Amino acid sequence: MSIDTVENAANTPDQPQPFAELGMKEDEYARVREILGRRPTSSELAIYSVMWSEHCSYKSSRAHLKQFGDKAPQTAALLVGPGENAGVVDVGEGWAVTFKIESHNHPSYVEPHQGAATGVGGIVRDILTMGARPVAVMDSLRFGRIDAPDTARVLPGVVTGIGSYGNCLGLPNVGGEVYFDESYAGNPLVNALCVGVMRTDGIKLAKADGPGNKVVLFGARTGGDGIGGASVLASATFETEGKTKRPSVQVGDPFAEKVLIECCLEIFAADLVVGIQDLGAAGLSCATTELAAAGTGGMDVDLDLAPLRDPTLVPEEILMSESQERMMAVVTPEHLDEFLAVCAKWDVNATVIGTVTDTGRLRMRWHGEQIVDLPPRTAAHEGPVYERPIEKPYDQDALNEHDGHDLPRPRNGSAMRATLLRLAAGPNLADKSWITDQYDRFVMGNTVLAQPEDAGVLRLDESTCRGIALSTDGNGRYTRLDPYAGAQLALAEAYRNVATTGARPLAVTNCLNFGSPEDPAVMWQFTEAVRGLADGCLTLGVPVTGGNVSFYNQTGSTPILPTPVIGMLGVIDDVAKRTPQGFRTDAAVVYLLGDTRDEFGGSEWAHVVHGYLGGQPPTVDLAREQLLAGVLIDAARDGLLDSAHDLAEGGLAQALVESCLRRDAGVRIDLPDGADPFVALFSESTGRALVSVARSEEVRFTDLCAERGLPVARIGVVDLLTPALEVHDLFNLPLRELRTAWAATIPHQFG
Amino acid sequence: MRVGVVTFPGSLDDRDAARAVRIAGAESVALWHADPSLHEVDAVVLPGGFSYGDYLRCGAIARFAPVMESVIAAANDGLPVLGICNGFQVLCESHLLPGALIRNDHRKFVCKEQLLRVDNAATAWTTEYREGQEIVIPLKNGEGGYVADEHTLDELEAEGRVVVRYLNGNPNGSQRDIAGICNAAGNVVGLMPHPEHAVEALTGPGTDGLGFFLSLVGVLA
Amino acid sequence: MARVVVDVVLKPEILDPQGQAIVGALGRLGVHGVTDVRQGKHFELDVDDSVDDETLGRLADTLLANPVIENFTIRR
Amino acid sequence: MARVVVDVVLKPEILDPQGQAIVGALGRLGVHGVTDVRQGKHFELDVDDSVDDETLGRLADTLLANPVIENFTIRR
Ligand SMILES: Nc1ncnc2c1ncn2[C@@H]1O[C@H](COP(=O)(O)OP(=O)(O)O)[C@@H](O)[C@H]1O
Ligand SMILES: [Mg+2]
Repeated sequence: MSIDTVENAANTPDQPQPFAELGMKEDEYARVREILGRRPTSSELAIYSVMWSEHCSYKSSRAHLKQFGDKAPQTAALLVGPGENAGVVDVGEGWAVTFKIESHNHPSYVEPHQGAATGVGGIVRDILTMGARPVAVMDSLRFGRIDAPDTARVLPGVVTGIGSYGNCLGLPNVGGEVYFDESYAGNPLVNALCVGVMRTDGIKLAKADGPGNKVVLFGARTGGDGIGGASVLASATFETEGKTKRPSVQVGDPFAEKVLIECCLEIFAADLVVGIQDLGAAGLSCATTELAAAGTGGMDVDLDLAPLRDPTLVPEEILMSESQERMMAVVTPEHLDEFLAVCAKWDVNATVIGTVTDTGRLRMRWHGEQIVDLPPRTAAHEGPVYERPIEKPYDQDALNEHDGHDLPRPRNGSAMRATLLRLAAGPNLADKSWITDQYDRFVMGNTVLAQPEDAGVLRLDESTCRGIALSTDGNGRYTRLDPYAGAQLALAEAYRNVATTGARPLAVTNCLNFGSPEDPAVMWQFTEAVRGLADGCLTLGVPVTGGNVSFYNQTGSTPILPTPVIGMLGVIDDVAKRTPQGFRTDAAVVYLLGDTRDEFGGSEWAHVVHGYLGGQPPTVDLAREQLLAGVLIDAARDGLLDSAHDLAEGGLAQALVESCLRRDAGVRIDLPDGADPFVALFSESTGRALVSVARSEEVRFTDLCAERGLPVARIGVVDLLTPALEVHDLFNLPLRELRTAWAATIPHQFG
Repeated sequence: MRVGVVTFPGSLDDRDAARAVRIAGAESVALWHADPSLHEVDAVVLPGGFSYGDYLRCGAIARFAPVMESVIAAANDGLPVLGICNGFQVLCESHLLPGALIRNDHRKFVCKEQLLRVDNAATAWTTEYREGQEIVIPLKNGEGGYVADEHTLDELEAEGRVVVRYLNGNPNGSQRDIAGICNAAGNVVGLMPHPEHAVEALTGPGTDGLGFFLSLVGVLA
Repeated sequence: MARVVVDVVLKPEILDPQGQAIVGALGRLGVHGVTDVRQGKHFELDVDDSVDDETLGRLADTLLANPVIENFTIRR
Repeated sequence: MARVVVDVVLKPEILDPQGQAIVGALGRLGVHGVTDVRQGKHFELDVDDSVDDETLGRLADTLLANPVIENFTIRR
């Protein structure tokens, strides 16, 4: 087999190269030739093609994502912003928290179990790479119709994949989302979030500093799996000597990752690395170019030394392989023995494969020949940037105009009772415990709140009870109606969810799931959503710390509903003061906070009852969100709240359902005088929450609201002795009947 | 009083078990799978998790760890040993307890707050409870179905060696609703549910699990 | 060097939920005539010729199978 | 009525964490001479004589094995 060396490349400038098959455009290929002053070797072409893929280079999104930095609110809490593996936030008392959400959509469609499992594995390594101990995961999921045959294939596999990987790592799963919509049928969304904790002085960065330092590849051996996974179009890889095409799915080994985590944490504790990077998308290509680009600038690598699972792999394949559970560290020669000893203790394979240099070049050898010699920045940071054409979708105005005001509404108590039951039993609002009971939420012993609470709450420090709260939210229907507002609505909901538990929102991560960036209408959705999110974050004072963009989520030419998913991190000084979701004290007074308007565009009611999408999403009022959050946080701190639950899809009706069913507590509701009962129950106006307050705290609580100018309406009383949801003059619904409807939907489909 | 908590590669609830030991008032001592020494502990907890990934069979590979040889010998000499979840599986694979744990009958991992009844309040790990006491502690496993041949099951029942039983529905297909058993001497107990996740009101369903650790402390005192 | 195959199956008296689930799925798939399915494990070992039958038997009996619940067969 | 055996193994290029874990354990157990282990699934089916090879093949391909990552063999 012939090796394409640097020398050979210089001598054979006209040899045709399969750049197009690797997903590279002609002008991109020309730029590589210009950078190198010759044609690339096939290994160099492999590196550039994966590093310049949409997935790794953000070429369609980069110009827009800049806004997150340009409009970032000033906050002392941000220790590391976008650009590293994950952002880091100061949460006080010397603790730093790092968190990020990432997609694994396409692999999860091809092989649901492994796709979702390796999605969890990848994001956990990103968090670990920052120097943190991963402490929890969350998963935000979207599937096609619940009764579609393919959903029966995809959903259970995704759930076992997330469950088995996260459970085996010993990471509690503390929240997420599950939605069903036809648009996701050929494109399920699997977004995984991981959060990690470290001391503020323990942050690690991905850079190869210090000439003479050793480059160590450790963890699993490199195999032929996942080749081409990174580059959207790179499905046709090197067909060397009639070899069958390499599989594009990766298989995860959570046990290997678990020992890798413990091994890395021991290495960090002993301060044995100069820089560290995980191997995810684009594998070795990405790790070597990024580490070198961020450090002294050069690196020499002997690829023959990379431990292989499959000895037939050629250098191009080794460079592109996305085998899981691998890491790369830069270690000083003095610390090398100690580093290798920790790896040996954990039975983790570790091999020195290179050295840091100050040449400004990434050089690789194979069988004694030079096969790569390139300036690493050009691959890692100077990829192409596209200003893609942007055009409002042709049907956007019509969609907004047809607001569904004439959709028939239920008029009497029994019709409203039936509507409430139908929504609660609908796939999007139904009980998700068939899914979440497959996830360990107890492990580590620091989970204070987990699903189905509004946000997951974790204790960080056993001595002070300082903790964090996390929520993920996104609503594709709202975003389809108005992507600018839709992104802000997702942001507002995540913010509200965190505040509902009593935590102060601090920072944001996001996963932007969209169709093809080559479609100007999708690009319009994308840019509007990014603008909305950046503006919203500025107003709310919560910076974007990182995230991920997933394009090409479409079936044929039909894109998914545009789905920005927002992850919000909050901090709470004392987790013992967190507010849970469910009613729990007899005779506690129930209040509705905020204003209710007639807002049904994109609502769950229009979707479930009429299969309708049109009009405008609910009004965004970020100032109101801040006001509401302030009251929820301060009231929690002062111990005024027995329960709090934010209002979202399904409105007040669904908030009541969930607050009652959490602990089987009944409630008697009297809707405000003069309110249209249908609007009061089912509108999805934002900036609202449902709370219950012990009689003894009533005055203090209403005084607090009055002082802040937050509208508050007393709408009922908790009744522990009568297990029913009663709405005065309209209906009475025994909780047993309600639970049966709400809990049956998902098990009925998936057994 | 020193209680060892073993860490195998893939152990997950070792920190939780150590915390429970501390909350009960004893000192927790970390034991490492590759180190045969028990470091003069007065009791051992084999925690939950996925030792060695549970890849072959749960607990099958851990059973051959150097530390287990010492644990097996000491247990046979009367050292109190509590195996939780994966630890229970290791105890069965080690033949310190009879039977085996197989895939849940519904074939899914299950994580829930589980109602249990303490049927034997005389073991080294259960004296704090009353016989017949009902408690709630978390259950989380994929392979928690207890099986043994009829003869063994009858023997366990006859000798009062069923320590805890599932109430309110069998969550995994365990024969005779068995959630935990002990050896004939009562010093070795295996449990599928996780008492170490129910030792603080803040992070568990309550504190019903603390009794297992307090019992040990009482017995050793 | 030889390839040795060890198959491990649950003892007949032990419930096999996975096998039962497959039987159920077959019915829904419209496949008839499969009356029972049992699922076990299949191991393929690359073994030096120096490894004798007794060692292999011990390996299967102590590690690959749990004799409390499983039976095994070895094919060399 | 016949007993049909279907063995399902991961494709050679796919990572087999289970097999790797066993190889690791063997070393610690002091068993030498086993250089590689791959773990797969073993199914024993009780099948009416009316079920033809094609049906069996379809069954293995759709239900017993995941053709994205696994290969299978059928022995009748
Ligand atoms: N939607 C986004 N918002 C903010 N930052 C983003 C977004 N998408 C990507 N980024 C940032 O761009 C950088 C590169 O992302 P990525 O290639 O996904 O990192 P990795 O490969 O380490 O997971 C990261 O710092 C990431 O946080
Ligand atoms: Mg990364």
